[in-house]
Amino acid sequence: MANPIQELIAKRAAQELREGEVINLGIGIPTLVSKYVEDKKVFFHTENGMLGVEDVLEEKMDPNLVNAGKQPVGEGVGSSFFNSADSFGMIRGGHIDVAILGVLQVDREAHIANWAVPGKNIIGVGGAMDLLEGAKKVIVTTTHTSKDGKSKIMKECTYPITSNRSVDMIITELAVFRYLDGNLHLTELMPGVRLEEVEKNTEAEFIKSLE
Amino acid sequence: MANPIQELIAKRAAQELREGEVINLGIGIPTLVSKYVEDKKVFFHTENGMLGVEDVLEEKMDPNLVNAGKQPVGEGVGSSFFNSADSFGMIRGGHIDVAILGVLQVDREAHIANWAVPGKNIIGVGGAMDLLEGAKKVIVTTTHTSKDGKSKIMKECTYPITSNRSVDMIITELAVFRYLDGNLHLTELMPGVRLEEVEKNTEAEFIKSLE
Amino acid sequence: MMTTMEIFKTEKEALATVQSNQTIMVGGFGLVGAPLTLIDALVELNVKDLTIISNNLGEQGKGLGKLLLQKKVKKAIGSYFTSNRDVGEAYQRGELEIELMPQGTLAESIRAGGAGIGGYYTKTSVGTDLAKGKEIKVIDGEEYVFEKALKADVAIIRAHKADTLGNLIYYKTARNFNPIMATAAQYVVAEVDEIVEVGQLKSDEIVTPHLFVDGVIVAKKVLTKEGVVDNG
Amino acid sequence: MMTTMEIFKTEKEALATVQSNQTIMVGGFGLVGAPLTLIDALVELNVKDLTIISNNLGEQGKGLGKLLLQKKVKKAIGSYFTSNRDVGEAYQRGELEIELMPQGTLAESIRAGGAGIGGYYTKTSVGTDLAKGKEIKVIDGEEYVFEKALKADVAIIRAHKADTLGNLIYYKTARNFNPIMATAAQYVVAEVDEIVEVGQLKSDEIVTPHLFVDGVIVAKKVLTKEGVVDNG
Repeated sequence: MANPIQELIAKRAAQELREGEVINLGIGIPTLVSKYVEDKKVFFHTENGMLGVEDVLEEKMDPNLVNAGKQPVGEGVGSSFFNSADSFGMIRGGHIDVAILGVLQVDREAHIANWAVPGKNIIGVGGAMDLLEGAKKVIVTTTHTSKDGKSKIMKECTYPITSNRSVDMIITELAVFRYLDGNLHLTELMPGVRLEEVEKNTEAEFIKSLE
Repeated sequence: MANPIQELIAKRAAQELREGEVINLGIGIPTLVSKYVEDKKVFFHTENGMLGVEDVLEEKMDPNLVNAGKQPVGEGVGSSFFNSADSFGMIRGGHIDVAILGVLQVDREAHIANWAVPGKNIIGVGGAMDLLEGAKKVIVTTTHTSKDGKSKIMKECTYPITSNRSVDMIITELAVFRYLDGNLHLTELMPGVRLEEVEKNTEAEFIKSLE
Repeated sequence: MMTTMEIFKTEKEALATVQSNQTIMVGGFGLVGAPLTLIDALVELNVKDLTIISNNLGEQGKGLGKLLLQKKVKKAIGSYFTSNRDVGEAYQRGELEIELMPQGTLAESIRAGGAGIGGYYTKTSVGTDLAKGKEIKVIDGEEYVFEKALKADVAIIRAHKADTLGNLIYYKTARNFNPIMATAAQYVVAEVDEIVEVGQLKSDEIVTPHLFVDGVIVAKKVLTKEGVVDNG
Repeated sequence: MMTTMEIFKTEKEALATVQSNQTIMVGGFGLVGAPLTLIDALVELNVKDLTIISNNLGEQGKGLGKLLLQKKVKKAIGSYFTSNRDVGEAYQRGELEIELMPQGTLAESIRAGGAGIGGYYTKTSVGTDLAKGKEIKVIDGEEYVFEKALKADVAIIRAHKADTLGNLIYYKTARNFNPIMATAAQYVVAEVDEIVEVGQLKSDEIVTPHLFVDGVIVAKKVLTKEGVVDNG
């Protein structure tokens, strides 16, 4: 069932991708991005060991051909398979152009937290830390607030951070932020969103740099 | 042109190999060993990136199919190719059963010197150090003395050593030595060789353990 | 490996040497590329206090998840246990030790173990809780964290085809951790869809050369769209 | 890599961005698997003070041996220079710096460079002259020597076939250092026997996925039984 907020965010993220880029999509909203690349030729990499991931029709699903979210995927022409050490060599080695990731929190220095919640039984990190170290550009796609209405764009992450590296861009259903020169810049309001809404729902300070 | 001394040493070395073993052959006398394995099924590994090396007839030689000595070789049934990092992973990781190597010198602690001669323009080490660290068993094949008649089995190597690791066995045209419990043991005289000849031509102390 | 590769008829024979307190690598990403037949055999063995190195501990009650429920796992080393909630519960009850690693670090440490590398430096996890207590080294002005190689007594892996020498090829994303685990254990058994004659696998397409493999067995449990089913 | 792979008509275009003082990885084991066309183009370039990372510096007057004779090489990093006696002579005359590494360490350092590993510990060379001045670390009771990753500005490599995306496969032992060098440089050009349509190389047999490759060119110089000859 398509969630219109998630689809909106994914569609906006897809606009950031450029012809020929190699993209790694995280679990959740990022996975939806591939639907919106249209006729741009980009290449999707998945950390379990494949380059050339495509969407797949249900009748063609193969249980042994999956992405990092363990969802069945398709195999584009010119795709290739490799082991997990080689796959993370590509990630850490700087060979992935863009990683699009979900987060639990992101702070004013664009550090993200997306792998652990203190006191909860979440014992998993997966490839998130590697992608943050290695991808040339990291885009965060997230709802602006959590279910209880609190801003996910916070002064400081209260959950454990995923990396020292700041992400490059944050896309929510309300706005687009870029992290430049040590500051979060609000560069875009999503269609129909007023500045006050963004201000009200964003805990971290940001600079207004609307284009 | 077959050199009978070299052939004799190679033939004796081949007797040490056991069915199913994976063997890496160095340059020089070791390369000759493959001729003498007869119907024992062993597998030759070469560090430039191949498992399943076989001898090749001249008319079938392929300039892009070579061993570590850059000599054309054949491709056995079930052979495989891999890159040099993976090949040395096999070596360092302990996946090679036996390495047979040539030496310039070997000392009473079975350390070998085979990669450098002080004052001479020899600037190469190749895979020798890796093989000494990684191979489960190392056999040295060498003429007993150098061209000027000096013993190659010395009290102490005067050339730079190749590894801290002691080799397991030394095979020359005069004798076979094994390194056990910190001592060189003379375990075998080559056919027609008298003990005195070995004593005269061996500078390092050894224990007589003839079987 | 041993010098002669064995083709096993039963999974019990294939795992005859497994003992309590051993470290066992298990291939797969979730159930994809996991050696489901050998995992079931492991569950049946009368052993305990195993250390399991695997990306996940299967799913709830499936794959390695069964081994966990039998309390045969002392410690799990992997990157993502969230998908099996039994893991978190066993951990909270103090019945299970966990060593959580970034997925790339897990893969690299296994590769290092197989390739005779003692340890290495990665930027991954620097500045995070997972780097706490670990050595940091500055290389060319950047911080890296030291990670040690991982090795195991036994690796059970999943491949697509084996030849009778033990050469292996893999199927699509069922490759994942399997080829690297094949290099990093004393004793390696591969579960495959098919065993073919030597020469049937092309020398340029072999992913795991036979020198890494001690035994092979044909899979009796396979992953299908309908879940895990018995094979033939 | 750049985001779009280029198919070059001339080797001069392929190397248009190469500059003096750069570090260049060159594939091959001797002349086997060496990018002979691109090496010849490198010889023609008006550049100097190059650092060359390659197992050998070709043979006397052949392959990289030509580049040496032109005095364009400031430093050579490799494992075996004995087979080209010009190397020793240039070194003795003080015209060439040499960094000699065990072959496995050379290969591993290149792989590390491509895989985002800052450095690693190997037992190889411990206790020898090649470990002098290097950090030693004891891991599980054994001594290891620290080795740093190697990276380059440019890699010129030799493959067998490329598809139009830049995926590569290799020919027999001409594979050697080529796939790892493809991962470890900012700019990677592959010289190949043939460029085929996308889809012609099977997804399971591709050795170098296209994300590593910036450009390809069809080989004009090839190694045959009769030596290096012009191709067609």
